[in-house]
Amino acid sequence: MLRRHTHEAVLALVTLLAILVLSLQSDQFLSVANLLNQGRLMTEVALVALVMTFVIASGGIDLSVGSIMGLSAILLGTFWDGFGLPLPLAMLAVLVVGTVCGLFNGIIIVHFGMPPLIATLGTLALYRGLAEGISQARSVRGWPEWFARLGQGDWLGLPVQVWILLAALALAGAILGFTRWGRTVYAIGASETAARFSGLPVDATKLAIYAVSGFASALAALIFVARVSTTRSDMGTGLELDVITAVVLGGTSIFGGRGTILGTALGLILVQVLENGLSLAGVKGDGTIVLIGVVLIATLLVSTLTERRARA
Amino acid sequence: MDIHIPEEARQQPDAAPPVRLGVRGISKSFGPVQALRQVQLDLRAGSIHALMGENGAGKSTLVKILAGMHAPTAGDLLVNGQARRFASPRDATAAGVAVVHQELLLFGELTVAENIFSGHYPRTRFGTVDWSGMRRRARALLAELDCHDIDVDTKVAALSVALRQRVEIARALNQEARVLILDEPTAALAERDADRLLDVVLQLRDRGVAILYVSHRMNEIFRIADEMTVLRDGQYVGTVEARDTDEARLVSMMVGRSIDQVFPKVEAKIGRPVLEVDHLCAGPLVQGASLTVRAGEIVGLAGLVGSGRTELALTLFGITPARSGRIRIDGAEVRITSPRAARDAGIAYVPEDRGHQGLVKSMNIRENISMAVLDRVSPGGMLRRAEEARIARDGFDRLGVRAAGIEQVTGELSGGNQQKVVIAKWLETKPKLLILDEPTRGIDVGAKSEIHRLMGEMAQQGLAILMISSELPEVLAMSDRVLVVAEGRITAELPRAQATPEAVGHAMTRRSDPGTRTGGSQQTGARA
Amino acid sequence: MTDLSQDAAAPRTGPIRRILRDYGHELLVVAAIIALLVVVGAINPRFVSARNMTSVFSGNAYIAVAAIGMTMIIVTRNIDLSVGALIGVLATVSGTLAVSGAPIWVAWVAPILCGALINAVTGLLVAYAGIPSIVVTLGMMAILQGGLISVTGGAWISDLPPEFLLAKMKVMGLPMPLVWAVALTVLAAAWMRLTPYGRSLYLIGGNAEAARAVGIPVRRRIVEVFMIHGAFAGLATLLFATQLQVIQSTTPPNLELLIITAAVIGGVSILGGTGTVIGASLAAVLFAAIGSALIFVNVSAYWLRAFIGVLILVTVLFDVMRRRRETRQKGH
Amino acid sequence: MTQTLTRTLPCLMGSAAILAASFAAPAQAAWTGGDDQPTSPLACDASTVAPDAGSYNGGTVTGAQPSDTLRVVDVPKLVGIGYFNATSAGVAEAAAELDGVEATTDGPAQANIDDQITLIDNYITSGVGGILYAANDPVAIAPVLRKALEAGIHVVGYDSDAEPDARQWFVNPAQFNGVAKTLMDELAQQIGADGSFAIVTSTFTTPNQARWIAEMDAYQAKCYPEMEWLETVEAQEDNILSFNQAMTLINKYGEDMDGLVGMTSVATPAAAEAVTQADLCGEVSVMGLATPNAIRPYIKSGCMEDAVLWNPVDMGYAALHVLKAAVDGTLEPGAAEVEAGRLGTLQIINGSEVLLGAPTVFNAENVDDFDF
Repeated sequence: MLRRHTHEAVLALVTLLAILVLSLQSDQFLSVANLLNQGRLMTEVALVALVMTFVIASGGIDLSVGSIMGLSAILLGTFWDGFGLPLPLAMLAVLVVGTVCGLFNGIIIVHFGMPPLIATLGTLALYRGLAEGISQARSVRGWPEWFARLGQGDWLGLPVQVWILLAALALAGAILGFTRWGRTVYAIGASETAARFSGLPVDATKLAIYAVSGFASALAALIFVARVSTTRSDMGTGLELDVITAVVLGGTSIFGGRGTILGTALGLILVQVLENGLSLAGVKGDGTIVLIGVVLIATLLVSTLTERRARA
Repeated sequence: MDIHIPEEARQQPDAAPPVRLGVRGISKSFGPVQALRQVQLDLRAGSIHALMGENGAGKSTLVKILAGMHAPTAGDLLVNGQARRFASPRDATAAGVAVVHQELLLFGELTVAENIFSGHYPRTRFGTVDWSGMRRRARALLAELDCHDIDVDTKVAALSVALRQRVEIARALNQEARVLILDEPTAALAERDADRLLDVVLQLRDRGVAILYVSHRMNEIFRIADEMTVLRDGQYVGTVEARDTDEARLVSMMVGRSIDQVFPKVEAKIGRPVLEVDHLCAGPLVQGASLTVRAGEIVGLAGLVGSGRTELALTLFGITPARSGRIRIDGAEVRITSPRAARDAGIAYVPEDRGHQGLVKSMNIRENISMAVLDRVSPGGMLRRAEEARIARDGFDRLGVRAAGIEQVTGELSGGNQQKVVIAKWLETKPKLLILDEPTRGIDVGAKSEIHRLMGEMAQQGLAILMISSELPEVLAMSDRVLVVAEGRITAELPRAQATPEAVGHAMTRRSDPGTRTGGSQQTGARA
Repeated sequence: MTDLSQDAAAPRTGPIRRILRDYGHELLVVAAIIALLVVVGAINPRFVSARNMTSVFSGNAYIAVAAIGMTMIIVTRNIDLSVGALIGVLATVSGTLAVSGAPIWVAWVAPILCGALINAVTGLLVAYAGIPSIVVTLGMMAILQGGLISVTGGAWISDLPPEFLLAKMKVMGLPMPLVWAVALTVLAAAWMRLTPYGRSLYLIGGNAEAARAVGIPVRRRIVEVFMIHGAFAGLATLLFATQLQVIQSTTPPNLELLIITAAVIGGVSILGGTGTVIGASLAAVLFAAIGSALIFVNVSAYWLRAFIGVLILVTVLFDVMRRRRETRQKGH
Repeated sequence: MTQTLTRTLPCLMGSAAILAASFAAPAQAAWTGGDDQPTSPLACDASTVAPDAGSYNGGTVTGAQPSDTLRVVDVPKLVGIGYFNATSAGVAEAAAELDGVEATTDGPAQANIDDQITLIDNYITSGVGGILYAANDPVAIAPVLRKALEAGIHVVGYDSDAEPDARQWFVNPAQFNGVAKTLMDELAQQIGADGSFAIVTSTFTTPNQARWIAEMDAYQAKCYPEMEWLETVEAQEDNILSFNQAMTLINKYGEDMDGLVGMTSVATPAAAEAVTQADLCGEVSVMGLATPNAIRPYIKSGCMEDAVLWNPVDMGYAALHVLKAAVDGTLEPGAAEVEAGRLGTLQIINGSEVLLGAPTVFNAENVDDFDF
């Protein structure tokens, strides 16, 4: 058990250590209000990272998530304000568009055999370009109260999006860990050919993963728009790097075949704890970025070396 | 049992060719695992030395030590009588040792010429890579190997396995090797290509090259080798001269006991037709194939590499769906568009390339065995671990997989045990037809006979088996009926009684014009 | 068996086909640049004026130079996401030295050496610790980016001595960045094509295991390639940071993606083992030409990124289809 | 042959797509300022209308706890550009002057709304007494600022505003229409009332720049109808990009362009550099917003006549003074003016905006008097 989850163990230790040290630096750090608030702030990245775990575990990568988020945000404004659709319908339409964007990634990767890194590098530019082109630099504001609650309100004492996040976390964890689809993802990541020759639905699964990645990005866009109550075409810029950092820090192998939702959750928590805790301890933002870079490399170094020793 | 023949006994006073490479008491351990213990052998100029042993006996480790890729923990390598250390492949090359590795170590995106000279480029007088000289010399080298049909400017990725092998040998020759090591060079070759290769090896021997030849194929060994060294479990068992030994003795040295029957064919009751194929077409290599396989019957599918035999299997299995033609299972027509549809129709396929297609090597035995029946162990999508483990244990026991348990990672298993896991996986789907593609390739003799025994048992239980094999003896010994494939069609059907090597061999080449075939068979010898 | 008539019949690839095959992608980018020049030049002749051509060919020179190193990295089947941040750090190093009164040549050499040194760390982590390069460089990017702002506090460097401003100098009437980019591209291309060392990068990217077997010290070489790439980043910095009289402590957003995109559109395969630096440099010119053309034909810059995206997708799509056909040929 | 063809296709298609789109896409949409607010061009002559103090429309802070030292965090749009280095220097200067005030500057590395919001949120949790901000997006930043007000934290903006009710006061460096008038008048003086000009801005979405351009558009239509507005291009907040874009504009229009206007403190010196390198000093005038240090060489070399900007050091300085006054209760809703240390008394307009004053014009005479 431990041998298979060395990385998660290392990571859990680092996270605990970070929490311990940081709580000594600031009284507010471990307060309930702060922790809940951190949950609110990390929701968008976390939602996308959960799905990215599937993408990377299947041996792929999706760099276009930030751009899909930007495009979705812009389209929400266009559908609602421009076309005059009722807001719930506009939200639904945006989720569909996000899914279609993801599906398009999937199609060029699966059916045209493009390497995922390059395919999504292309769509990263394409979707962002569409967002900029469609928005023509206009923002849409004045969202109704009920919509803003999605990003700013509470429900049963927890921020609304934290509920969504918890549900997504449980769902992703269950699917990757306990279902046929999760097993299929791992098999594809470890050896796509062998998975195909075992009669597993390789193409359909990959298409679905990229489509869900697009869906998650669109959902994150809805929550983000609700949180900041405006739409901008530059929303989600650089999101892909934050997401990949969390997933890789969480122990998902960039070559596929390995990774857990638990690891990704720990990775997300560690990054958030560092950002928040260091800020509360009076470290400036740029110092925090450096430290996250160091932690990323150091954690992977430790777990690679530990594993290598365990194997020797 | 020590069959080591004393040095002096073999020495014929004036004819003894010099020892080019001497291996003296070589041991190698990886952590606590002792991979090689006290191995010794002599490679002499103008002589072929066969290295034999079951999988895991340490052959590849020895080859890697001689290639400079591993450093031995103890022992000496003598090059022309002087002790040398090979700290890197470069040292081995400098000492005149060249290796043709089992998994062809080539650069697919680079041209044939560059592959031959990779790492040892010819230089111009300015010290830069001499491209035109390189192309010229590459052509000359290939001509020496009787290989006139390769354009030295094509990418290696576009060549067939047989031609790639030729490129590897040309690379070894270019280094003016005095010692040439060939690690299972014919494992991936059809009979005919293997023959051509053996001719090349003999030619090199006549030029005075000392050759170490690693192979499982007894007939090849006895055809070319002057002496043989056998390893077992990393131990040096002994060295014998070819003329003093026979197959049975060699096998007993390898497995440590005597084996009476390598191919224990059991008779099974042959029932109604399970698979009926009518004018199947797909891609360039399946051109209107028709065949029938009955319950309890083992049908051998023979043909040259590139004849379309694997492609036929891939079409039946839905990897490359049929363009036209009909497939009936148990009399009912089925459309097979994917491996999943094939599985649902009752077709199972144990593929040719075990490491890539058969297994997910980083996953354990349980996960591999359940892979083809995942939907059955996950009603509603949720995996039932207990059910999965039960199924895996069943298959594990039934096939007699030798491993620490069902949680062992399959990449750590020997070839024979890996193959058993793949077969167990497909038997779990309760197939009506089992297609076995090269079921014993690269598997040691012990495991080979076990697989053959299993095939017999499965046939007895009423399974229809279609077996593809490049080893004619295997096809002839195991099949109730032999079908010969050439150019995508079934060109001959021979009942067991009539299936002689001559008849099958003749049918394999019958359709094509022999004159163009000599060159052309190479070009088409590709895997899709 | 040996038969001379057969030997004569051995298939050969003629020199023209060989050039088309080896440099097809590069010729293609040239064709695209020429097509763009002709069409936009017809719409607005000022587009092909000497002055605008100078801007087009030298404006993205630093991207071309950085893309040379990136091409080498990608050829060995690695990637570097930290190069944009690295260029920012090196610019500050160079500029600080230039205003500190150190000899100008020190300010010029320092970024090249620092680039190599910083990337040596990356290379060591990739080659010896076995962490995938995409992860190491993601971390390095954060460290360099955050570190730079921590140290400088975001201050600009101004009052640069005029003799430091390399990019403003001219050689025989040609702008220095253009001369450098051409010279470095030709040198690097010749090096990668004509030296065994250069070829070894293709061997490593094509099949690392096989490269080891033919005697190439793969790990050491990967560290070296990262260092060479760092030195090219240093050279790119010199062209980048000396165009104006001030040095900003941030680099253009997504600079690393632009450099990777140039390498990819230039024909280097992300799967390793193919591609030349000439293509990468030409792609950088193509970007500059497109950026300029958009202004000349009055296309809203809003759509620029969408075009680049389509360009990447279409280029790679055709590359993938070509490869497929080549591999299928063997089964004809 | 087919092989070469398929290789040629992608790039040709790429070029074709660009050309096709060139006919489909309009060069630029009408200027709206990005927020669809109406423009209010000033009168063409020098007559000024006294700005209206209006009634207070800012937010209110609730539950503020008085404490001995006031901890203030200053969150600019981004760190790493000269302009905001100057504002934070002003904040530091005021902090040194005022008793019991500690101020730090911390901002995102890129002008990213999410990073800025997260940063402010963390400072709310850590319990600062006051927040100074320059918003990357007026609407996006509002919720977190409202949260700060509710947590008893005093909030004052500068440079770029948020929605009025999300902060108490805003230090307005200069009114949008005032900046537009100064820029256009200076430009007209240099290139004539029938000259042609182009603009280099950061992005079309950046709020201040978008509003200035909208006001300039309106003012030009009203007062200089003969002037020709050639086009506007984006160049981020990036030196090199600004330089390249300016160069391309020069190449495109040649002698048909009389003036180049930089809308950011980054774009203006880059445009001056482009004109210098193109040897067009005196033929193409460069104007715009810029810090004196960045444009000093060009003014000295005679390639640039003048540039417009308020003093960002003063702006940061004033912002902290206003915050301190709000904390101390000396500045209350409805006030018409506020004391700001060495700057003296500043006027309050539009309900809750503190007007820094008219923009300064830097030229050869006064450029050496400033250092920021």
